[in-house]
Amino acid sequence: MTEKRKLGVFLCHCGGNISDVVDVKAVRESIEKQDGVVLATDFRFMCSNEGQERLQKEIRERGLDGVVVACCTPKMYEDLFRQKAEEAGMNPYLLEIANIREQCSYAHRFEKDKATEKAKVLVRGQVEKVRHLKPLEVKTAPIQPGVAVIGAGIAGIHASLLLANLGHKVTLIEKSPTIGGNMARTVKTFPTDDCAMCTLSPKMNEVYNHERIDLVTYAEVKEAKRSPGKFTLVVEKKPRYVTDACIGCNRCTEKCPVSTAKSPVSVESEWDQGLTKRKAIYLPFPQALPQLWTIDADHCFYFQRGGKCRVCAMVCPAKAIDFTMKPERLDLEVGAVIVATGYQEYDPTPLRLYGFGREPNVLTQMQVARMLDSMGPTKGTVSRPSDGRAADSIVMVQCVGSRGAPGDPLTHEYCSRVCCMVAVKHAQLIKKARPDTEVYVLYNDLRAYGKGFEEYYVHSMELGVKYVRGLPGKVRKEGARLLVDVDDMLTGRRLEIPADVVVLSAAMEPTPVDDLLKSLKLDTSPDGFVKEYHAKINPTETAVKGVFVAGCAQGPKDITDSISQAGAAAMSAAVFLGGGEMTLNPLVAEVDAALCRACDRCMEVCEFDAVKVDPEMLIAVVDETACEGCGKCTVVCPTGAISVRQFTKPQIVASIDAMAPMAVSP
Amino acid sequence: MRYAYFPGCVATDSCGELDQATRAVAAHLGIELVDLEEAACCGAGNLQEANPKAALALNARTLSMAEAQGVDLLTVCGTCQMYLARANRELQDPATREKVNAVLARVDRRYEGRVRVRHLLQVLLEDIGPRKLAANVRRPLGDLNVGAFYGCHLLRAPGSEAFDDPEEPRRIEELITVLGGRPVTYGGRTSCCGFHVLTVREDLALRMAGGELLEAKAAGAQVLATPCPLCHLVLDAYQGRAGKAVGAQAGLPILHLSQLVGLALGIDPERLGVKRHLVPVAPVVRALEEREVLRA
Amino acid sequence: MRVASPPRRRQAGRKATALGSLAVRPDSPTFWKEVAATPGGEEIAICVQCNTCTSSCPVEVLEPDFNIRQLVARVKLGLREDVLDDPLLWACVRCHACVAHCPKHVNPGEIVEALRYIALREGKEGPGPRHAKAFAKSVLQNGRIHEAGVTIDSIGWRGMAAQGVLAVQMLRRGKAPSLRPHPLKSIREVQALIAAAGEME
Amino acid sequence: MTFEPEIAAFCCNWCGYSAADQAGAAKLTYPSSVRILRLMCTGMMDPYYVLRAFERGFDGVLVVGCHPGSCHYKSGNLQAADQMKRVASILRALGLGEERLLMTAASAAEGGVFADTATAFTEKVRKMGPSPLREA
Repeated sequence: MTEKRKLGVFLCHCGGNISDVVDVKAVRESIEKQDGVVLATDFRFMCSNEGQERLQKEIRERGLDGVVVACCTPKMYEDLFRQKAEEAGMNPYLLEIANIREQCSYAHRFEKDKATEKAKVLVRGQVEKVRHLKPLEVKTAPIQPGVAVIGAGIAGIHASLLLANLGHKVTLIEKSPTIGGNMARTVKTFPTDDCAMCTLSPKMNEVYNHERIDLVTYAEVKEAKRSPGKFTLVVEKKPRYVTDACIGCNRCTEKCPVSTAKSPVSVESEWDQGLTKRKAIYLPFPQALPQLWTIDADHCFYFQRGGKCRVCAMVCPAKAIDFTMKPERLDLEVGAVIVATGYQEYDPTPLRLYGFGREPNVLTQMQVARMLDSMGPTKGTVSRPSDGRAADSIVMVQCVGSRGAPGDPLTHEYCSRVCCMVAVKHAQLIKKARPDTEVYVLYNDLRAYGKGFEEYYVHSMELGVKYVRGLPGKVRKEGARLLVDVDDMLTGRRLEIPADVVVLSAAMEPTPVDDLLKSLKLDTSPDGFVKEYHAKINPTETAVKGVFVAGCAQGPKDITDSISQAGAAAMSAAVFLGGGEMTLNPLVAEVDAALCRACDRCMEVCEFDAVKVDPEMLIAVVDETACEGCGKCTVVCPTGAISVRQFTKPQIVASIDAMAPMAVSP
Repeated sequence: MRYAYFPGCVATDSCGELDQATRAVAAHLGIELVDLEEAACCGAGNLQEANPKAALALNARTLSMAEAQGVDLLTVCGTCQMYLARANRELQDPATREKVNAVLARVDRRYEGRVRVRHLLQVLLEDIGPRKLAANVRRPLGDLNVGAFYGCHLLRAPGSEAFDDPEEPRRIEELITVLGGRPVTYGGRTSCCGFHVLTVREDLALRMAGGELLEAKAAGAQVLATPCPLCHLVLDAYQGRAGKAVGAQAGLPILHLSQLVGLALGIDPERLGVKRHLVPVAPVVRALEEREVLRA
Repeated sequence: MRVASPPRRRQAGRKATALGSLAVRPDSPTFWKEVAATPGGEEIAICVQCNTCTSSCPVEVLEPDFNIRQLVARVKLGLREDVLDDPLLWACVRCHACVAHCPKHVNPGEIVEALRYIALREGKEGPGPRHAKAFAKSVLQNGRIHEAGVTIDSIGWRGMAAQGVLAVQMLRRGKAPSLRPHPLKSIREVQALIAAAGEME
Repeated sequence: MTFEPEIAAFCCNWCGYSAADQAGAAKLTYPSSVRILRLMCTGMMDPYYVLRAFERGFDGVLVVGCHPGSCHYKSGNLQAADQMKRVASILRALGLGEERLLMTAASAAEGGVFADTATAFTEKVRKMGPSPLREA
């Protein structure tokens, strides 16, 4: 039996909104008789200062240990009244609202007596519930300081800088030997035509030299476990076999036998998207950060052919080569994680009609970006890989691998957003460099939707770029050149466009990070990108508290949007980390250890990875930093061990009974 | 090496020589052909448009005949391969198969979906195999420039993408090489001969065929090899009218794969029906006979 | 760059009104649903008009008025009679190049199949329907195609005469298709099957 | 006096309850015998509450959650739908008939949907008459 309670009920007139319909006096008189109710009073405006003072006075004087305020929807003043009750010395979570305005007087204003009757029922229901409430403490939990940013593209770099400048300790983890990501490989950025490296390298240097950013390159997150207020990451740093003594003289790369004419092994340069070969010991690109050479053990003769070849070690003046380096394992504890793993370019080989992979002169936009780079493989001119001749006629094809059929495993159904502007950018860069080059862009819908995009698109027309509305039927060979069959909707003519080079605007697809996402318990949306908490209202957080997403990892976007999203993700992370403490929502699940049979049913239904069975104790433990209080677990738990505070079975059953026609006193 | 033989309609009527040649080649290579005299027409797209359900039922009946013999179905025509393979794919779905079997039951037949529909080209290259074929060559094609004309349906029949790349096929070229010939490639080898609009828009068919013939001629082809009697009919019988439509005669003899293989194997040209062609094949036959190698 | 198609003639197949206007009214907005319910037309709704099909079409190069993308667009817009009465609906050679290349797997070639099925069901006239009916008649009567019969039914004796010397050449070489049809011995079975197939839902 | 069915309406805080609030704010009416109980999510809707409501004399039980895909906790409403299907079979077994239980959805902006659903459901239960478990 619950012990003797001193409950107070405060009925609000709401200036007539309630009292014009509900006979407040009758409700008060019926409630007074209820067991445990030591006070039932009413007032014109409970939410006014005077109303609040009355509430506090009664709580203090009568030592009330439970209050029901019958007024408007709890969404309006529940917090206010609870705060006032706390100031008066009563535990705020012993106060409940009875909604007798929106859900009573407003809705039944033509049936005054029925509304009064209903008001009695609603108040009685809440009184019975309050009788079963327990006081709750609002706890706080420490949050591990520090943020891990996974992926050092423009998004990861920007988020890291903002957080570090805010004073947070950031660990920036990058899989490839250098930071910079895809942006560093694009020659210029639309629509401003800024040189990509000029805008990016200052940020790269700032990240590299920032005392609060710990840069971990050539490293992958092997495992990421979440525990209350903390993420424990296991990072494996692959060995570069080159020590810090390296002075960057490049002799090792010059002498390395791999990918030379006679070499049995040759490696396509990832940086140049396969246009050139690279040695086993290499620096991805001149402004790479950190400025450290790396030995690719998969292709290096020393590792692959019995350790005989030591050419690089012999020629190295700084003796910086060390074949004995081992992978390093780094254990990292952080409060928040930002996933900024970016995108990779779609491989158009499955689309046989375009001939990528079969015809050497069929390229992708990223390969053309590398060609347009003055330091790139072709020193800035787009030329035919078959014979190196500069291309006089270039045909670009849009939507390659994007806007595909639903459920088609070979292509993506989404639009990759940026390829139209990339094509316009490359087309006008080519026209500026070699004006008499013929450039055609074959498109379905040219999507120049952003700020300055239309002007950029129209400017390219002024430079003589030709736009053909229609995707091609086939790219075929005609002697040394290619021939593109396309029907142009604008002129209604069927064209056969001779082309030295055909450029496919290939889709953006997510970088393969399935293991990382699995260990972070993140799911992906149908298009394969990281699933944000809510596509419209919350695109930077994820379902896992403390994990944020930024940049192309969450979906195709251009550099501008990546930076804005990185800023938002950084701010969300900063807010989440707060002052190192996290106030916990008290209305979450808790486990009665005596009843728990460790059957895992709660764990199976929990969407927020918030409950786990402790292997030693064999009792389910709720991680109050992750639990959202939805209560799914309470329904599947066979013994009723787990319940959500203030929504326990006894409390809900009490209000059902109180409101039921055959009211049975508890 | 036993197949249910489905020659189709044109290969046993106006192009009867192709049925003759196929039987001669099969006998020569030890392939047993089980005749399906009672098999109905594959629909060739026309019946699929006029009465799709009947087309599916008739093809299911043909497939059930082959299944009854426990053998795969051999076609020698691109269009038959397309529509029989398409029906076969639809019949892999259990619900559709049950529906069709309910109809087949009226004529006490049933199809379980176990038959594979295979074209002569697949059988020659995959089941017989290049080595055995080469060993049987008595008249190597020598320095004869042979152009392949794939036509459209064989490349786009369901399941054909596993056998050959529909955009840049090379299987007929492979066959020509195995037979000792010199394959010649040209742009039009994978486009369409226009047979299916011959009675509706003959001008289109003639201009298509005419264009492709000239392209093959320009590429140096001396004879064309095609896997389909419909292309064979248009390219050979209508070559004169096609030439008029595009203003130049190609004068290219046309051989169906069965005839090309037959000649290479040393089979008597009479039995390959080359006399029935409108564009004389005699010069090709003479060139081959001079270099005939009488192997033991 | 060679422009492959000749200048555009008056849109064949479009009926001019008394005043000579070629304007058409979108008279049946749910026409696309009807096509989507017909075998082959299932995926018509998601065509985004990217024109890959027309760029792959061997007919459009020679007959610019036949534009498969435009045909699909006319269906989606609801121009039912404009599509079903168009003689060019029968100019498609069924080569399936468009089906192979369509990025959305809308199978434009099979949409033509569906449209022809609807046109035949509604008794449309013209060389195309005539050939289809002749073909179906031959299958019904012989189980297989009697080439001579189908050709004569399709293009008539006047059409045969227009073949000129071809018929004679084929006769001389014994290549002429047989004038007498050879129905299958089991033609009854075929006819029963065709009838039964009709009831299959 | 016509029979006034008593309905227990379990509404989720984010959608159902807000829809009821919006109905009131828009001055839409629905029968007063609909008694609303607030849950944080229909995911915590336990079959026991339905049985308890009927045992205590309610003539009908209404569960109003979020539309699929817009649950604040991702899939609470989906679990509720499964649970309610299970309890419907129990109601059938008890002879109460599953029509006395309705699981539906109304977003925070669909006050009208809430009012109409509440009215229609109450009418349906009125036609079915009082719950067999009710004393005379």
